[in-house]
Amino acid sequence: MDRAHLRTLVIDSLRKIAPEVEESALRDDRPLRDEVDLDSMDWLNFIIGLHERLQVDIPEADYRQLVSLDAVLDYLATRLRDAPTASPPRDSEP
Amino acid sequence: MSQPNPAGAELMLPPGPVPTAPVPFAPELALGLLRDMLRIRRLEEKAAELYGAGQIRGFLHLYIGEEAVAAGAMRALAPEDTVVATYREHGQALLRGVSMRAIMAEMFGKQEGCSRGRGGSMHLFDAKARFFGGNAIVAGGLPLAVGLALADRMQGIRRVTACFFGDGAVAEGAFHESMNLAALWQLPVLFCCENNLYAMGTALPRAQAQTDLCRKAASYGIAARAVDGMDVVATYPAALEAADTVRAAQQPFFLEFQTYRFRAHSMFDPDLYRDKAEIEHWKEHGPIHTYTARLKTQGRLAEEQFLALDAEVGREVDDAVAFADAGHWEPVADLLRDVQTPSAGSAP
Amino acid sequence: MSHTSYREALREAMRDALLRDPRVFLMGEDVGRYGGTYAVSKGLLAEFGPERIRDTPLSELAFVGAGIGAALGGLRPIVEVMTVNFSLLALDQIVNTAATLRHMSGGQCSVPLVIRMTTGAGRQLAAQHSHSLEGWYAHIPGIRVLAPATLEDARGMLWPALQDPDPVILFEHGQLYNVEGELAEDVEVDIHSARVRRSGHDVTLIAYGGLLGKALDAAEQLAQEGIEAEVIDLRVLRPLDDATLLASLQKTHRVVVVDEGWKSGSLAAEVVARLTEQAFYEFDAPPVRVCSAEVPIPYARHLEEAALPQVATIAAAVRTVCGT
Amino acid sequence: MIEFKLPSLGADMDEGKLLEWKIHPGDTVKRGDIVAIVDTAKAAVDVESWVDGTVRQLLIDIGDKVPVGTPIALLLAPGETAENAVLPARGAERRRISPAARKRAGELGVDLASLSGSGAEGAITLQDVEAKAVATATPAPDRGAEMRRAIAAAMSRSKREIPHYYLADTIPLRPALAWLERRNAELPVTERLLPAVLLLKAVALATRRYPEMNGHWIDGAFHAAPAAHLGVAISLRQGGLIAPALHDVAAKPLEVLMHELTDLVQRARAGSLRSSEMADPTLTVTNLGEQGSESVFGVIYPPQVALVGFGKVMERPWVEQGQCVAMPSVIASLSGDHRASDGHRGALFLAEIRQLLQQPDAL
Repeated sequence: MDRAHLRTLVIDSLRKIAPEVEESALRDDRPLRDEVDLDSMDWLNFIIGLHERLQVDIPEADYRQLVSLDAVLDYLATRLRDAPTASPPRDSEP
Repeated sequence: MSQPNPAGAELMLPPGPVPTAPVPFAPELALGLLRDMLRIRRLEEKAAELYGAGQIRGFLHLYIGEEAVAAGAMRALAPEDTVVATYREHGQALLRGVSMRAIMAEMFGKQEGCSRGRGGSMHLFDAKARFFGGNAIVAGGLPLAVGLALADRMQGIRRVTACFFGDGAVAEGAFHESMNLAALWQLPVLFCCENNLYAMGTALPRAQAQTDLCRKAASYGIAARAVDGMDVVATYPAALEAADTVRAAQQPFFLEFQTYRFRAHSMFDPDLYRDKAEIEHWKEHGPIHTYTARLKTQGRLAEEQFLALDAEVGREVDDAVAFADAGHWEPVADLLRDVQTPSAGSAP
Repeated sequence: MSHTSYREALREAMRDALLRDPRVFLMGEDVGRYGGTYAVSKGLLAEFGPERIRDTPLSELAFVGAGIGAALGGLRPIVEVMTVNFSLLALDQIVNTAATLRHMSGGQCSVPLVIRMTTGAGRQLAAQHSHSLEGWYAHIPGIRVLAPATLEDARGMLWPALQDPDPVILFEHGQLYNVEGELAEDVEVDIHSARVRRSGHDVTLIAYGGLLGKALDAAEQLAQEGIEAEVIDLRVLRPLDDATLLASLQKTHRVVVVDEGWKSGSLAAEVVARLTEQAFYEFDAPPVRVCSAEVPIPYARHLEEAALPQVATIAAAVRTVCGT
Repeated sequence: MIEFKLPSLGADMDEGKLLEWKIHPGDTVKRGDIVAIVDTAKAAVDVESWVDGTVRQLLIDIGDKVPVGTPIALLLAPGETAENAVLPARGAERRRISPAARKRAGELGVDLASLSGSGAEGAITLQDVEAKAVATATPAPDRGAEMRRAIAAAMSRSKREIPHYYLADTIPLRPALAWLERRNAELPVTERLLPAVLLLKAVALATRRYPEMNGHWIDGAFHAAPAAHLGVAISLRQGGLIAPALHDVAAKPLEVLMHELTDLVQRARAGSLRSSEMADPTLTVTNLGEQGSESVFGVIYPPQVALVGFGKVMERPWVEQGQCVAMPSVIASLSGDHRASDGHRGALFLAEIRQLLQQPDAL
């Protein structure tokens, strides 16, 4: 999955939380939660969305890495590379 | 006058014998009066027939039997005189000069009628002939006639206002108030009372304490006279004399025509209140056949002559019916016309 | 301008008409020697003589009918009936003859007659001399019904009424005869239109005749409370001048009609019905009528007052429609 | 016969617009079933039935806007049939609207249902319509403006009627957050808890000892609520605020509360709240979360009598056993209605919340 495609998917997930988000207006290097105005519930739902879409589980401890959209994309890219095949179903995860 | 009628009262019979005396009139007048009476008679017979056929509606009050009154009275009036009549006024209107065509068209409700179809049988008008209507309120025409005479008096116009009304009107306050006013102001009104003995179905003795109507007029100081209303030989000279008196003296005159209608009050009337025998007695005094008989006896009228005259009148009637039939219904869009004079404001 | 009274204005109007047109004459009970029951014709007999100032017997039916006949005969009669109550004795002539002749004759016979009569209560004259039956006459097609409420109309309405080729009835409210004020020399008024007597934008107050003054008084009172009433004088009770009424309603959207007649079947009802039919969607509050109580007018002063529309009841009605 | 009337879904609601019927004539309705979806100034709300019955007739149409209290449906009570049903006396008459007002409203596009009448007997007059037209002429009537108007009305009323007092207390959260972190680390993302749930639960439990904070002030008297239905202030992305109820918070495990909170926030933002959620919060909690300010002193939502605010959770200098340490903490505030409680009890209430949050595993 290339980065552009990944970005599209992430923004799509964001839009589920914040429908008003405009892809072009989003600055990839800025603190994401300020940029999109996500409270903790929004953030949780965003993480849940990514999980459902990409089958990537993001531990709470990793939240602090996800400061900007760039960081989110980096993080996801790394996680997807580590698990290149489709992730197993959630209930079989550790 | 002593046989009981169905209402329990006595028959009211003609006061005298059937007249047989020679007709004293010059030939033209003599035949003219016959023609006048025939015109009324044939017009009304046709009207009754057309009423039965549904071409004439509303109230239709026939004059049949009383023709000698109108014939005599109208001949006595001058063209400038004024006539106010009742709802039984076909005869007066016709002899006053309203054409048979206009009368028939009016009865049909056509706009060619003398009142544009707004009046019907009861409201024939002709302002040019100074014929101020067919008034269908009993005695309603009397105050009007008094006023017309007052106008003449105040304008210095010497003419007669002849006001026709029946014996029923005598019971109305308007009669007495008008008698009083006309006498009080000495107005030139010729009060023509057509006493046919019935106010609709109420016989005169059942309505009036004093059945001598001349005495009522006399009580107001008005000269009064009764005349055989079935005999044109009597009505004409009496009317002439009365009209001349009014014109000359500029004061009212009360002329009672003792007459009888052969038909019911109106086409709605089953005529239950009087005895057929009474009607038959009066029919012996029928104004047309007695008069015709006298002329014939005198050798002044041949049967062919009468038939020719009658045929001529019949043609006039037929022509009037054709005219009325061919007349037009006034457009409903004109419904509100003639309520107020147009210049006086648009809304009725 | 000259100082005059309603009575004098009426008299001056008749005098003027008698001078201007030899066809004009006055006829009625006690109009001559007595000088008129309400002294309206006082002095006219001496000036114009008994032919033109014609006392009649107490025969309303006959002399009103004679007036109709005289009008038909070419004159311009002014017939005075003492009060509207007595005019009922002549109702047959007015309704069955005067109003119908033109129509029944297919337009041949117009009746240029003017009938004057007193109307209304307020003088403790009890139930046979106090009623307001103008509405009855206003019901009849073929006659024009006028109600002069001002000196100007008292002076000015008669002449155009005499020019009208059809019958005209002039109602003079008994309480107006003594009203005094200034009047211009040359008065010219029409007999077609209603007149706005006071401008306002909050409510239309419609009145006529004897109650116009009370309506105006009520309007003054209401103005101090901040309600500006437009007061309309109907003047012509038949045919009604709908346009003036509608124009005012379109401005104020509220209507109170004041009528000394009884409410049931009243002229006020007619006014309200017309406005409602023609301008239902202009109403911002239900129209209200202020009429006489449904009782023959009583003699006792306090009861008579209670039976009649008063300034206070008019003002209260206005407050109601204004929602205050 | 039961007249089902449009319920009031909050002090700031005086009308609603029918978006959808969830029932049809003949349907059997149980208490709690959704009857209709009604749009209020704040949100589309699912209106629940509070009775059992059978739908006899629907009285308004989709798109109709009617005042609170207007009968919108007729239900047959259990045991009633169409034949023996007795129609209740009509409470709500046809609204009085002057013909002129009706006409003008048509011309100006003013929705008459949104007006209250100033004329005689409450009739809507021309003036009412024109005033409304002027008021709405400036911005096009949109949800945001409507909501601001509703908030303005409710908050103005609160500030006008409720004598507020304010208290604040800084609450250390180290044990609570540590507990939460441990717990969440073991769980998939969908099972994780937010700190907000702990705060809500603590507040709810605290009302058990301080019931005067939980209830309503109605007609000059306080009415304690039997359970803590916490109004959760949710800011909407398009602007504005809504505070629907999370029901019976004290009685529910944290996991259940987390699920319900997630659902409530989603539905609040999607505009599909339930009428009971709108109508019955007993105590509102506003939680500014991580993005907010340090502290908040809220305005009480009438007729409630208190509002608990939580500011941003952050590390603050903290003296612990004579040592200054960095301590994650939150400033909890109480806005109290002085008619229903006093500062002393309010302080004890905040202290109770603080105590409860020190033992997260007991929450």
